[in-house]
Amino acid sequence: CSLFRPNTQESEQALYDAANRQLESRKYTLAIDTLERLEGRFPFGRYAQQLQLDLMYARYMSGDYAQALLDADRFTRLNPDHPTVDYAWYLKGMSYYKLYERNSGLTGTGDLAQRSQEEGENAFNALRTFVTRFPQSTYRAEALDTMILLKDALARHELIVADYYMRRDAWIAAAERAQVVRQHYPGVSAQGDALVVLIESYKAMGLEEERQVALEQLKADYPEHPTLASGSYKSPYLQQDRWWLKILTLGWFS
Amino acid sequence: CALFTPYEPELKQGNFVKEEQLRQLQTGMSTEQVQFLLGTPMLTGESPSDRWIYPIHENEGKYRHIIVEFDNGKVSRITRES
Amino acid sequence: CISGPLKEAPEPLPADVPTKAKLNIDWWHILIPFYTEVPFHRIAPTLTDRGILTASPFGEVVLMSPEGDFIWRRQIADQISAPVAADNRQMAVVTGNGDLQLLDWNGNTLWRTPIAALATEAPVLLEDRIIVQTTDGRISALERNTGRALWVYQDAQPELTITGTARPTVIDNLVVTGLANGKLVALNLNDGSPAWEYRIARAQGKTDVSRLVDVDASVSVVDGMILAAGYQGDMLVIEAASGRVLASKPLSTYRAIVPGEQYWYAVNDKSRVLALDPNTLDPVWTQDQFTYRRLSKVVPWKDALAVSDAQGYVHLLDAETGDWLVSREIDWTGVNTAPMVMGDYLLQQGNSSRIKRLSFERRAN
Amino acid sequence: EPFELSAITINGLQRVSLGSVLRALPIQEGDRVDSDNADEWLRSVYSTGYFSDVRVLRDGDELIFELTERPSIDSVEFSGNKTIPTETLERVLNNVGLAEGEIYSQSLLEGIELELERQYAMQGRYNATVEPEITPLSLNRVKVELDINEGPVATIDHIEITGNEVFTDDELLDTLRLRESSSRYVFQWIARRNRFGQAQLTGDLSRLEDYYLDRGYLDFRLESHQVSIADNKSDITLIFNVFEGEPYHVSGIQLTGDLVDLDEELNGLVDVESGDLYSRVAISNISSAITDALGARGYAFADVQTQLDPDREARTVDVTLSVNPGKPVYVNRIEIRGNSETNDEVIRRELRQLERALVINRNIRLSKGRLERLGYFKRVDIRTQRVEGRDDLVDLIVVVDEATQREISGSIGYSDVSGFFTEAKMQQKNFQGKGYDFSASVTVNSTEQNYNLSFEDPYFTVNGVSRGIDLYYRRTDFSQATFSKYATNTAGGRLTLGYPISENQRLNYALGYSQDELFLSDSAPQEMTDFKDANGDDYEIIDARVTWNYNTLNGTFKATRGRQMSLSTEVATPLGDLTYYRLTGNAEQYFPVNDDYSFRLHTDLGYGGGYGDADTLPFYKNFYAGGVRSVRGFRYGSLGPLSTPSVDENGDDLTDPSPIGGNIKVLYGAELLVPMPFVKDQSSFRASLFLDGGNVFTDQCRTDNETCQEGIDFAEMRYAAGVDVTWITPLAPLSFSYAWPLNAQDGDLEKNFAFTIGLSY
Repeated sequence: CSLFRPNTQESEQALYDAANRQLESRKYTLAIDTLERLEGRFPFGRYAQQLQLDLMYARYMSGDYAQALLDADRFTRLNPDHPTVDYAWYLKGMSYYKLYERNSGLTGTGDLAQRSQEEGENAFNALRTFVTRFPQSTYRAEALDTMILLKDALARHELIVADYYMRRDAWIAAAERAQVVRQHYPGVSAQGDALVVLIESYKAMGLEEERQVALEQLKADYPEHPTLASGSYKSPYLQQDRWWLKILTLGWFS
Repeated sequence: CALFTPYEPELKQGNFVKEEQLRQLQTGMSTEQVQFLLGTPMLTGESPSDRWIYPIHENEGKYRHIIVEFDNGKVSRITRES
Repeated sequence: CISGPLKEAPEPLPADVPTKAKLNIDWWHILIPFYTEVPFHRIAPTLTDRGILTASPFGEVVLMSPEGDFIWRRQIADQISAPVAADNRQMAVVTGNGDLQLLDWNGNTLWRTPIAALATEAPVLLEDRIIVQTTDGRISALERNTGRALWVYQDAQPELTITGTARPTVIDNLVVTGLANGKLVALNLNDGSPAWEYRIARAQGKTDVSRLVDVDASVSVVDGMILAAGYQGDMLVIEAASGRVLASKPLSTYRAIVPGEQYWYAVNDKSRVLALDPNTLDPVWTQDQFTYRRLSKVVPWKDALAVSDAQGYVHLLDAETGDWLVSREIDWTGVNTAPMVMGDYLLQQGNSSRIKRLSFERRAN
Repeated sequence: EPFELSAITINGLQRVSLGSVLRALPIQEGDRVDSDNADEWLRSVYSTGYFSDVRVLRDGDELIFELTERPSIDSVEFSGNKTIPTETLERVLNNVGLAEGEIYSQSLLEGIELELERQYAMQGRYNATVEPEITPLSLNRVKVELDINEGPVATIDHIEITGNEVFTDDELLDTLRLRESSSRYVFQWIARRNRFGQAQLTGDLSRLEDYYLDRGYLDFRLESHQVSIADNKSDITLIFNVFEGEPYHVSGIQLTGDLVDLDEELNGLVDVESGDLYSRVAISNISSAITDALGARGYAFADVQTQLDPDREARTVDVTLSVNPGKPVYVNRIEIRGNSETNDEVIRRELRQLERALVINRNIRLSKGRLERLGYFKRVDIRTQRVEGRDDLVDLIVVVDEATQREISGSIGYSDVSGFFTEAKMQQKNFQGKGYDFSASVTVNSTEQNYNLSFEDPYFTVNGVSRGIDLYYRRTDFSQATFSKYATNTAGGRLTLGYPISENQRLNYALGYSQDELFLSDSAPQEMTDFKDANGDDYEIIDARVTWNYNTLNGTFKATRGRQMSLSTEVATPLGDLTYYRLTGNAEQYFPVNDDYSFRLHTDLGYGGGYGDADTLPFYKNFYAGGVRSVRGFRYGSLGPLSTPSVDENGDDLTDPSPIGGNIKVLYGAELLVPMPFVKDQSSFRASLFLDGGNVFTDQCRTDNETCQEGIDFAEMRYAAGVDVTWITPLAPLSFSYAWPLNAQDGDLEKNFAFTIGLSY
């Protein structure tokens, strides 16, 4: 019943063109099958490296980020100086980013900065290597946008943890988390908030000199920060919740 | 009253420095000597290169700081703030 | 999960056991009161001019008359791990706790010395010393009247060995024995220095089991020739005086080669009985009715051959042709020692320390 | 003689890229090269490992490399492996480099065979053999097939110890993990301890040494040990030859080194004095007590060295413990990993260790226990990682493996309590990752319609005061299910505030209001009719409840270690129509046997009564016994005192007496948790063999009820044994138990089989 056997004379070219058509028409799972057949039959053909790139792209687009990540990583190892190896680096970074994005839960409402940052850091580092190693790559712009997004989420994570530590009177831990934001994530919108955390921490620890330095910096770099809205600096946070008031009023006031 | 105050685990934070280590600290010491004697300062502060802050958390929110200031690599001033 | 079948599983005896001879049990005793898990299975009787001397694994030494009446019984230790060695002066016992005791004939202990390992074969009593081989691969010589160690020979032991050791044989002033690492060694009796040694088997293969090369069979001596063989190795015929190898032939066995009137009898590791032509070492006949039943060494008995097996049976074969004459179950818990010829009778001790005297007569058909 | 290299051409490349070959070559186009160091070029290309043959020839001042690539592996297959699963074998091969797509080499394969046979020998399978089969395929690829024959398992036939005078063979054999096949060890067939394994042997050698050194025999030596196998290749004999020596006594014991001015506290920990028998375990207990004490003060990497100075003649030993506290170590950052559905704060707030603070090992252990008790995670690991370049800073990495927290289940099931039931239930633990527990459920069955809404925030305030709100409406009609002929409707709510009063103790205060309505059938027993005459048929109850709870279990659905106790008093206050009180208490303690088995003892006690103008507990607030959460094997509520039937006008009973529960509850039992056979992932299974016991009693007998006895009567206790399996899968939570009543008396209603199947989607 050779009727059902795939027609073996399909030439390498025909298979590759079929795969391209499927990719264009966004039928990614179909494209994956064709590319895998192409790889099986012509592992060293003309398109040996090219089909690997298409395969990882198809897997990425079909949501199989973990496999796309593995393919991209192996490609950068085996073909370090392939002309379009920059795409593999780029795809590795983006796959990590997509895995990080999954942390926002099924409904996508979860805040990335609240969840595990491991994939986020991997994504940021992979993209940074890509950007520094391939300055003229065509994907540079997309990578930079994603990096900004990542940097913002990672910085916000630091401040969320700092906020918790402030509510627990762990002022040293809160101050250090804010320092991480100032050193590792320059130019992020959260810089101002980091300074406010430092001001509050120094005040609580009685380090007046440090507090002044941080306040000057806030006024100089972020004059429009909400805490300065009323002309002079006003500590933004409620004194952390007075637990007995919260219990008596069953949560209305805290 | 006891029945309605929740148990607060008394969690330590900041540096742990012993009196006799403090006695050995004097001006003129190099940064390596201070690092070996007191360990790593837990608070980075605003000018970490020449002003090391060792925050010591007594209890109930009271802090006692040891601040070591350096002048081109040598300890110039030691202040104890309570 | 079930594991694979034992490759060398013994088949049960066929129903129609031949009756070319009649094997009857004259008398039998059981030395331990009830069947319990017996730690040592290699205890066999020793013939002495005062009677049959044997022991139970739980430390009782027993002297019996050839007709099976007890002459005396004495509890010597908690456990006894090997047959009792005796000569006209004293007797020597090795215990399960790693001691060697020398006793006089009415059972009083003369001295007791630790040998720091287990002995599964009887010590060898000599004029002024006692030779004992232990499971850790050592051969020690102890001074006869004090038990002080004179010399100890130790060779490297492989990780995994076959349970049990060879029993040293003393020829002129050479102690000849097999080791667990596949060597046959001859030591000078006075100082234990090696006179000569031969490699009977060389360990190859990948698993510990396939690399087993123990020479656990004691050597036999006939007309000044030493017959030795080991597992997965060669059979060697060595001239006792010179130590020269006269002949060798591949033969893998756990048991000693026993010279008979006409042939030399061997049991290979698949438990096939072979009658070897002494000149060519080629098998004249083979008897493979008892394959994989883990036979003991072959013991010529009158005009027949007696052999026991691990299932607890004693079989008789015709010495001339190897035909299977008769089989009989001696100890359902199993037998790990060879039968012992006592004149017209045969003594067989089983794992549960049952000791039986057998006699047989041919059927005229 | 050297020449100008004009060009390099490489032939024979298939899978490997030109770039990686050029980079491996020490020479480039344009160098001045000398042809007699050609073999160095060849070796550098060969060392990449991609090529089986490398040749170079010179054409003018051009170099031409002829390379043949090693075949790549197309597929690796196993056959005949039963005890070691294929994935484990693949993992062993992967990290040695024998996997699909990698380069194949013959030497690698021999290494693999040896490794696999060694793995089997470790499990006592001495006869295992591995036959490799290599089939070349087109395009320079090969197929690797490994045919494994595992062979029979070598089991231990006999273990002998020689040279032991002081301790008997049996005493020493009990300390070993390896056991003879015939030993009387109870769990013999489960633990397979008669299987010989090299790892267990090495463990046993040190256990034997420990046994002697812990009892003062400093001179103990293990002279030699032999492992031998019988000629049937499956019975193993182990022989240990020991030298005991004489027992030693401690002549002196002192602490040296830097005691960080904690001298009296640390010296106080030394509970061995001179003259005592030397014991290595006593000394190591002291040194770990010292390291714990130092650890609690921030010296996380403190270390205590023991020096022994024996005096052979006097059989005494002088012990010196030199204490090296090391530097105080601080936590730099705490990273939380694996929480893709839980917010960072929900985990961080359970930790008892702050950032930029001293490392306190005890607190880190506490934190792990607290996270496990949250019930949100299947597994929790906390590991410390050095900050490079710093010897006094570590980062804490908290890795959690989240369990399914969302359970929107509609289940149609059958349970012996209520026959067939349909239940729609939405339970969301860790709601939106914020740590709230929220559940709304509707249960409808023949005896009960139950609508329940509950919401709990465990961290209502930042330091752990919890607030819980429950609202419920329940219509029960017991006429079908049990025997008492009555029905109740109740609607109400309860507010609970929970206070942590120590690391694992909590105190909960609750205020509840409920509105109950009672319906009696005309043949209801006198207890019910008297109650109705006294209190009418609807009542408002305002109850106050105080519960104390102590919990150190290491999990919620499937704990294997720790203890849990709770005492609760529920008082219906005079503000309401009924005044009664109920004191209940339960406790359970786990005794882990090994990592698969755990033994559990549990008890559940209760007492209730009326106060003020009511002198008895309302009958519908009685405790019941029998059925799922009490003595399995008996119908729900079928045990305990019987009611006094009402009498019709000419004095004969309307119905026969039926169980009505009691105001005293005594339940207890034991359970052995066992791994579920034939299942790999045990985390969603809980299988156990149980023995339940207990009953309910009363001390409020009516005078005219002659069957009623007051007080607890142990003869009336009912016992049942059986097996219970709970399987929580996201798809279909199922619980099934089969029990055999052991001492059912006549009149008891047995119920062997109880199961509930849910279908959650």
